[in-house]
Amino acid sequence: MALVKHSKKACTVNPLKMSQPIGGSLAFMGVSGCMPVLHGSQGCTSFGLVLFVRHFREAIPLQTTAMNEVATILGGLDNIEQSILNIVKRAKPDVIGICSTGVTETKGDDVDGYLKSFRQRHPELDDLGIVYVSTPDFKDAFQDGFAKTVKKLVEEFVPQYDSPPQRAPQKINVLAGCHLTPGDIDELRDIIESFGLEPTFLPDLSGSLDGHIPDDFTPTTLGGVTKADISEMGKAGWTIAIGEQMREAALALEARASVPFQLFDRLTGLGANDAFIAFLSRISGRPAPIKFRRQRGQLVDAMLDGHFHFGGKRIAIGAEPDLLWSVGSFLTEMGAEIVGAVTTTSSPLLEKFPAEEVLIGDLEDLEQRAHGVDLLMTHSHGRQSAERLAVPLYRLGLPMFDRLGAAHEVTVGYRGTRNLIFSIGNIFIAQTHEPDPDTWRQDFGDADQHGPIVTESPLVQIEPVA
Amino acid sequence: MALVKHSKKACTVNPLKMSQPIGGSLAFMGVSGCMPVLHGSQGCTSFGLVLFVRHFREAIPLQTTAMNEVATILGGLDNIEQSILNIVKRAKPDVIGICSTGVTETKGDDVDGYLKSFRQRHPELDDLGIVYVSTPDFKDAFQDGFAKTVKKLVEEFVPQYDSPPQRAPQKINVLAGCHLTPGDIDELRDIIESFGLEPTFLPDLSGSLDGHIPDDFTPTTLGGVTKADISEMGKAGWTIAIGEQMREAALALEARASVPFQLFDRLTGLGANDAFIAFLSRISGRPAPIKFRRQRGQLVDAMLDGHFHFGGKRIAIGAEPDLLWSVGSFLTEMGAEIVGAVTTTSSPLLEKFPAEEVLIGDLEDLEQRAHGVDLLMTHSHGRQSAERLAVPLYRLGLPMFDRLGAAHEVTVGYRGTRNLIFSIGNIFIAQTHEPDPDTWRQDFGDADQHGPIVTESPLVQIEPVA
Amino acid sequence: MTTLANKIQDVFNEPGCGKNQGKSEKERKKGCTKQLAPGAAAGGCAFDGAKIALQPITDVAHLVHGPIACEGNSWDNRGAKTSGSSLYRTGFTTDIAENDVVFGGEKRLYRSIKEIIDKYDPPAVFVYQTCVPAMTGDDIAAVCKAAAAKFEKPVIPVISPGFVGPKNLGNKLAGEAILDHVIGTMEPEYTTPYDINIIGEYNLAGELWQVKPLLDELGIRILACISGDAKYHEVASSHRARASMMVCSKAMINVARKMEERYEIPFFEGSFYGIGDMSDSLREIARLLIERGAPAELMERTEAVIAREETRAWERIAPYKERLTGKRVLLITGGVKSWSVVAALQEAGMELVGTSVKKSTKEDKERIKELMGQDAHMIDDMTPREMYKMLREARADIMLSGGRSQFIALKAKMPWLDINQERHHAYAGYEGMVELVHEIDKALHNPVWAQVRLPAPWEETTWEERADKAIAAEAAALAADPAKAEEARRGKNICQCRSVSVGAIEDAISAHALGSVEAVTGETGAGGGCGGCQEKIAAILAERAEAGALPASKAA
Amino acid sequence: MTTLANKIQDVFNEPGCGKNQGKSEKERKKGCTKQLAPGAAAGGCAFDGAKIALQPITDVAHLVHGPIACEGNSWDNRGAKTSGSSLYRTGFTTDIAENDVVFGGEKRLYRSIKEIIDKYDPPAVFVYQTCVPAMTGDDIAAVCKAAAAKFEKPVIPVISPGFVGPKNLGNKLAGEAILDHVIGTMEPEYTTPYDINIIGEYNLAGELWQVKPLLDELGIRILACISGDAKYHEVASSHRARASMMVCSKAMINVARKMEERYEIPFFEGSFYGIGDMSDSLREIARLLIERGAPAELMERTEAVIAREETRAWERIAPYKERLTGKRVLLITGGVKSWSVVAALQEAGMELVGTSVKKSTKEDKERIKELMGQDAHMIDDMTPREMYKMLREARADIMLSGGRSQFIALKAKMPWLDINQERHHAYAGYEGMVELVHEIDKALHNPVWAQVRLPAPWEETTWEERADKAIAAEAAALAADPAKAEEARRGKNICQCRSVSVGAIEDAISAHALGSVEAVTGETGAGGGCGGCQEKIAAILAERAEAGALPASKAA
Repeated sequence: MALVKHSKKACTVNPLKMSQPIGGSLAFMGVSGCMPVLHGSQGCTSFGLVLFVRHFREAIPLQTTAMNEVATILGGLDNIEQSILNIVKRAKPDVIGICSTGVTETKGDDVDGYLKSFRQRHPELDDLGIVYVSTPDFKDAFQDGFAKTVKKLVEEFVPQYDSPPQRAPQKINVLAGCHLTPGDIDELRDIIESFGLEPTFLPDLSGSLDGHIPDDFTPTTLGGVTKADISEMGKAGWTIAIGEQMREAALALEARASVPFQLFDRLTGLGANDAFIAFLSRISGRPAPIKFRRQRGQLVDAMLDGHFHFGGKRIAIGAEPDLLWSVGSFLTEMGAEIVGAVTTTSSPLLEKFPAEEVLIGDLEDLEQRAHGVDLLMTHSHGRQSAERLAVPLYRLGLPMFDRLGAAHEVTVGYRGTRNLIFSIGNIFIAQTHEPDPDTWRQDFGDADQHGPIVTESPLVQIEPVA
Repeated sequence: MALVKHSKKACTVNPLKMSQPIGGSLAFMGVSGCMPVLHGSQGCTSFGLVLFVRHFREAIPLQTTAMNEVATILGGLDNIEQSILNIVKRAKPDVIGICSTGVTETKGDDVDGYLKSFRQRHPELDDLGIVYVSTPDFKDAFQDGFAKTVKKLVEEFVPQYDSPPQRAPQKINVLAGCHLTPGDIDELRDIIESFGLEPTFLPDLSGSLDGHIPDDFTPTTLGGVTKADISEMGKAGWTIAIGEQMREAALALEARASVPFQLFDRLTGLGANDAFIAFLSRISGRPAPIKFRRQRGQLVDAMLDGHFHFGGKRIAIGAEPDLLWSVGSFLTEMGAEIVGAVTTTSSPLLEKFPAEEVLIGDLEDLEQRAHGVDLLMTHSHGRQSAERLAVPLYRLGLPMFDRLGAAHEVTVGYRGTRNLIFSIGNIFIAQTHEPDPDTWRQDFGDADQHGPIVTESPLVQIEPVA
Repeated sequence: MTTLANKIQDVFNEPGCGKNQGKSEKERKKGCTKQLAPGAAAGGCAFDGAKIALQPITDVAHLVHGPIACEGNSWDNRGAKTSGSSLYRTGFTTDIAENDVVFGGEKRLYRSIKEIIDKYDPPAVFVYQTCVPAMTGDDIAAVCKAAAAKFEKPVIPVISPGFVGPKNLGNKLAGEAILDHVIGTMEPEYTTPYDINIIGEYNLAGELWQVKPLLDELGIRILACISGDAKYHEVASSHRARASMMVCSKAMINVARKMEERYEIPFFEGSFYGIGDMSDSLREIARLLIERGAPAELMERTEAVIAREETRAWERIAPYKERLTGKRVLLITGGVKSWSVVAALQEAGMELVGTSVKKSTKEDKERIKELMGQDAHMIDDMTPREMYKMLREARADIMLSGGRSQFIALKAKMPWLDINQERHHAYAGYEGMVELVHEIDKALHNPVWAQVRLPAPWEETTWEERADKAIAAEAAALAADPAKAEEARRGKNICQCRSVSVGAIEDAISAHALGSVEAVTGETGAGGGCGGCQEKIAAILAERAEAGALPASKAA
Repeated sequence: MTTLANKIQDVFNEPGCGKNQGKSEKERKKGCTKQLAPGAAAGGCAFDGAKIALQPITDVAHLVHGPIACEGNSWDNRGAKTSGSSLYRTGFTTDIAENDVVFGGEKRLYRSIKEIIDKYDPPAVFVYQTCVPAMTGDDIAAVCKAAAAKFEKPVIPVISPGFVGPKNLGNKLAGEAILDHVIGTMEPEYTTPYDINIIGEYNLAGELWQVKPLLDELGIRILACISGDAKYHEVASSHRARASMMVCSKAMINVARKMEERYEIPFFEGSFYGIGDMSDSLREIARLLIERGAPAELMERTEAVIAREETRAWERIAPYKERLTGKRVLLITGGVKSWSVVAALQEAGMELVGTSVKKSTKEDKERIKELMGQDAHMIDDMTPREMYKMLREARADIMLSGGRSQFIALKAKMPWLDINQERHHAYAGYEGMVELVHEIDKALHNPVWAQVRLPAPWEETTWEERADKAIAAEAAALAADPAKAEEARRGKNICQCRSVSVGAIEDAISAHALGSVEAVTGETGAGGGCGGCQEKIAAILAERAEAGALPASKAA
């Protein structure tokens, strides 16, 4: 159980946080035939674009309403109209996803209202999905923008049913939080499909940002969940929400179509995956396929082999709430101690986090808490801290611009958890320092410094099944 | 095309090679209910046991005929009998697999002949498989012992058919060379099964050494291919041999039961896997499942993203022939140059290897060839060389005793190849040295040192389909 | 805001800017901040440009006053290298919250400056204005002034919020900030007759260090590089240089010109890219210094170094000749640096696609610049099929371009080399040119291309074959139907920035009897964005003139 | 071979060896090389033992003469640490080929020695004989002699081929090799009254360095450690020490005893494991040195250091007490070191399972040793169900053992700590004991146990529940059928080395009226392997005696 604190500094130093609207635009990138647009000045888009390009090493669809000085004063509604029309002309999208920015929220146009009148004026675009999400830069963080956008996608595209619709019990909605990589989603799809279930992922980054080579380019997203798929989600048997951030979207789906939901606050770790497999087994009425039995055994074995190296290790993590929760909780299950935990925005999970304190802060705060740790875990911007601290850095989350394979990192499922143990355990092993004649006393210092470790047994948070 | 040389030294320094009989015993470990036995002094087994325990981090079944001084002089046939009887009594195995050692080959008992008389004297053991392989330590290497054992398993357990038996076309034999990890075999099983085919792996280390937690312990192997499975291999539609080392076993199977075979000398790399997928598609009559289309795209993308980091990189590899061929060929396809290639034993692939020279030698030879390389790749014993050379070490092959997850390394298939690019590419990225004001000329030296790189386009060796 | 507006106007009037010289008074007033097409625009903002221009000053704190997006989404992502302090790589931002938007963020800004000075004690703090506080009216100049007085430390306001325009404008506004607040505020410890400034060089990938050793050898001191690997005091005392070199990107032309105006420091435009250009730049530096009083023997020594280095470079390029002869290089860039490498590529035996350049005369360079400049924008909008078509028609073996076209080029399985600012290799000076040839060789001969071009096992035809077929079918369809062909011709976009088609331009020319590029721009907007299509508009005008439709005056 | 046979006999006669003292002349002749049960044996060979004993000498080349198996399968896998040269970690082997087997490998050996000296120039080369060249008759002693003469460098033959016996024998043969060829061949630069040898300590995980600083503080010099972190010249000049400590593993008792015999260096057996033992060892060292002429004040200083260190250690163990009180530790080891840690574990509040040890008196230690020594072998043969049963009955919370039982313990999801030679943590001296407690605490309280014990989602009962049920069923079956119970009781193996059951022993006692453990061993072989079951045999004898069957003479 952690004390949740907010940094008291006026100046953020070495930001951990990224802005809401680019979180929102990432969610849109998991929708098929979509053109995400930031309603702001062109720099807002340009920075987001570079960020995603460097992380995914892909061409990224992201447009701008190109607000200039005059437009910011007069209001940006004209720019929205022109953007939509230009994008339709050039890219023929199925969906245009618009996130506001600080620039446009400062004035505060009624975009939703405006879009209604736009719809009336442009009946020829009735088939075009237009989703607008309010995501001011000066509030909340990346994860919030992502979550709001997923919720808005549900509200826009899933019909409101007066009475619960006929269900297809094998159809499963999976609301996938922004802490999941395309690789994670691929892994989850494999797992869910093994139970004979048919998952619809919202959003589905695995089809769009997994680095495949398309046959031809489109300027919009390629792959991802279609508007039509989303509109059918009300008829699914269950909704699985992955990450606390997806609760609001799951509730929205429940409200519109009475789809029951189960939230998994993480899928990293043994108990967490046991609960997931048990749930899939129950809703599908099928036993767990043999491969999961073997994978579970392999994970337990890896935990046993690995625990020698994790026990008592001191780790500092900087990550958005759901990712912090997933990875941090699991690491404490392996015997490590989270001595520094910094995150970007609030979440009900934070106070349950197995550390003394969780700080909503920046990488300067993390660096202060990371002196003498065995491992620093945060996104690629942690590289400077790691160098100054002379500790290894495990790159976690977005952006990961200085390593290959960001989209294919897998930390969910038995197998993903197993491989995470190997990756991190091998860092610890590589760091093992050989004893030498002069370190006999420093090697194992005073009791108050290296004394009993106090790790709480972390909880696997499982939502009661409706 | 490489010049194949043998080290001329009298003294082997820092061995790369391991002995034949433990190679043979590893093959036996992929047979279900088997107790591998080294026919030699107890030290032979003890060293092998420690080696495998440290690599797989598993309890390893391996027994000894416990030859002492007197027995070595009088001959070891009695010890074989006692071993078999003791093992039967204690472990109730389905198969006992015996490999000879230097100790017993120096005198040179007629073990095969003796085993015939043993069979006559012990009809109660008719159901017990007993396989003896001649694997003197003072000849050949680990890979050879493995290959000979697989061939002998075929000869012992697959019946000789006078006319070709009725085939089950969906049944596929997979002869899996010792360069494949349990993880590789799992991956290959998934791939082959996706085409509706039913593979039988010989040997099958994925069931026995993958680190799962069994419900109860047996002193023999647990999992692996059964004696009954092997005896059915003559009825399979095809044999897929993976690794040149498996050619003899494939030929033996063809000779006994006319099973046609296709040899894949490697399954690391794009073209190699294209050939594999095309072959599976052809023999199954099914198109490649969509997931391979996506995985192929992801691999091509990874190759494109990765080639910036591989191009012109200088790599030294020490590995057994089939592993050297698999990984080395692929690395040159990525634009790297193999400046040092050392292996343990002869193979027809060596002279086709894309390097100037392949040396059958040791890690001292490799170290001499590795000055100034960007990466050293060999088993864990390369750690001392890497430290002296101050270059990174990628642990390749067996033993890998100083890292977790040896059994789960996957380098086959589109996905395995993709992940290999990430793993190695990220080592290169991590090694990138920042420019500084003083290195402007050293940074890019003389033309003869950093001049045009000469990489030959490596061949993907595909056996013509019968 | 008035100050900012004036600054912007001032920058638009920049007499050093070639583009401005061609504009009418009215157009100059409009400046570069015309509305870009919403939903069809790309590129950074003025804040981005200002940060790019000044962040290479290594020992100061760069504080971004704005919401998290402006710094949080982008920090520590630029390749400017340092030989000293790493403070410039630390991300500082006020990360303003809703409260600051409602009640103003000046207090937070002031406290942020204080925290930075308390914790990091830099020689100066640069404060960057962004859109939101500019809209809410935070007077950052006043806050900086107050903080500077209170903490007795320079606190420099950089007023360049994103919405005022594109990156280029931000570069120049950054220049104004240091002209107003930094340059001339300190004195160098000593001066020499060999002191120069280098303006507009950012030491990306350490390129300055490929040049500096030669200057060192000649006894020429870089008093200040603005701003690559610079320290604050160097920039602050740069007004004592004898001469300046402005690297040809023109990003900070206003700084060079105003330093000449204010401090009588003559400057020339030069480039470190390409062997000939590098030699020319060394000569120019020597010439200017000698003019300003350095001993004449400097020129002899300079020529000796040039001769030695050129010989060395050509010798090192020679071994690649055999492997590279006949290889066709497609150069695509919106910038102005890549054309200077042409000579080196030709010396290594390569051909530049689409030109018949035999020797790298100034004229040839101009032609390449012309050709490539126009296509700069276009490439981003190409489908792979179009890309493939272009590459096939050009029979190019490798493409050199900025990072933005990277993925398109790679997915078209085309060898590609990064020559923009995100590249990891340094290509400046003599060493850099050899490195470039080496890198091209490496990229071209990487066996990976043979691999990635393999058809997938489930494909009966390759992607390229299908593209060929589709292209042929389209061509046939157009050939069969002249009306459709004409429609296609007229539908093609000329100006990517403003989305203006051939047809629209032709119609405008006809309807309004337009005779100059300026006139076309005024009427249709085409050519008013990046300007890359102005030559194409001129070509249309010329064609119409030839066809006798109207008299055309050739555009600049 | 006669030399080797003599050596082996010599070692078997070792009067320093407690085991031998209990043997008859005839049994001693048989020595330790009796046939192990083929197909049911485990453990290393004599070559392995010799290598373990000598490889810690860091600056020499260790050359293994044999096929690749002997070195190639095992090199650089031991944990002896060095403060100087790393040459000892280099693997040298003649890697003999078929030719060498047929025609003899002496020439290859000679050339190998030459290559090593040419390339690595070590102060000496140690040459290890292995089975194959021993069988083919390579005279390595002669080759070593010739090479030593030719290259003017010590070349030491270590004649300990694998088939002559187990590891222990190899340890002693290695001792003979250095007694014959190394010790006494050089002189120290100087001597002091405080010079000691430490024999049988290998500096695994750097444990020597947990002891050495205290000796340094006391002014006591380790003239030679045989062989941990030793240099060749130290071992060669170790005959000038005033006293020796033989660490209690007894691995090289022959070295200690013969050095006393030859050089009058008194020795004592001591241990660095356990706080009390460590203190005793320091006292003994001081006492012996004083006896040999060192000033008496050494003892005062020693006591002061002991008092300080003990206080410090107990204080550092105290904080763990709350967390560890009542935790039950199961100690399993075939070696003799782990029992010395009992006091520290008890001080931290832990209980030793299966004993009622309250204070760590010498008697208690003996009892633990007795108890655990017997189970050492057994554990390797347990199924997880048996393991679970044992753990459940013992209600143990953690198991301490050697690496061989690691996987079985872990798969039974039992916290486990490595206390054998492959461990990565150093547990010697005062520091080591605190480290041990810390590691136990870490292992015990690792939340991973709660995780791995979770039942799989597809299991309706846990593995443990099923085991409980099976155990109960078995017990019920046995209770219901006395004949079956008796069969089960008699079928249980007592001697794991020779596979001898309770029934076989009981029958032999009855049939031959055996009265001593030796007699039982002579008749059945039981107890003739590792000797771990001798107490159990004695217990059977005692039981039979009590039952009035036969008079029993208690075994040693």
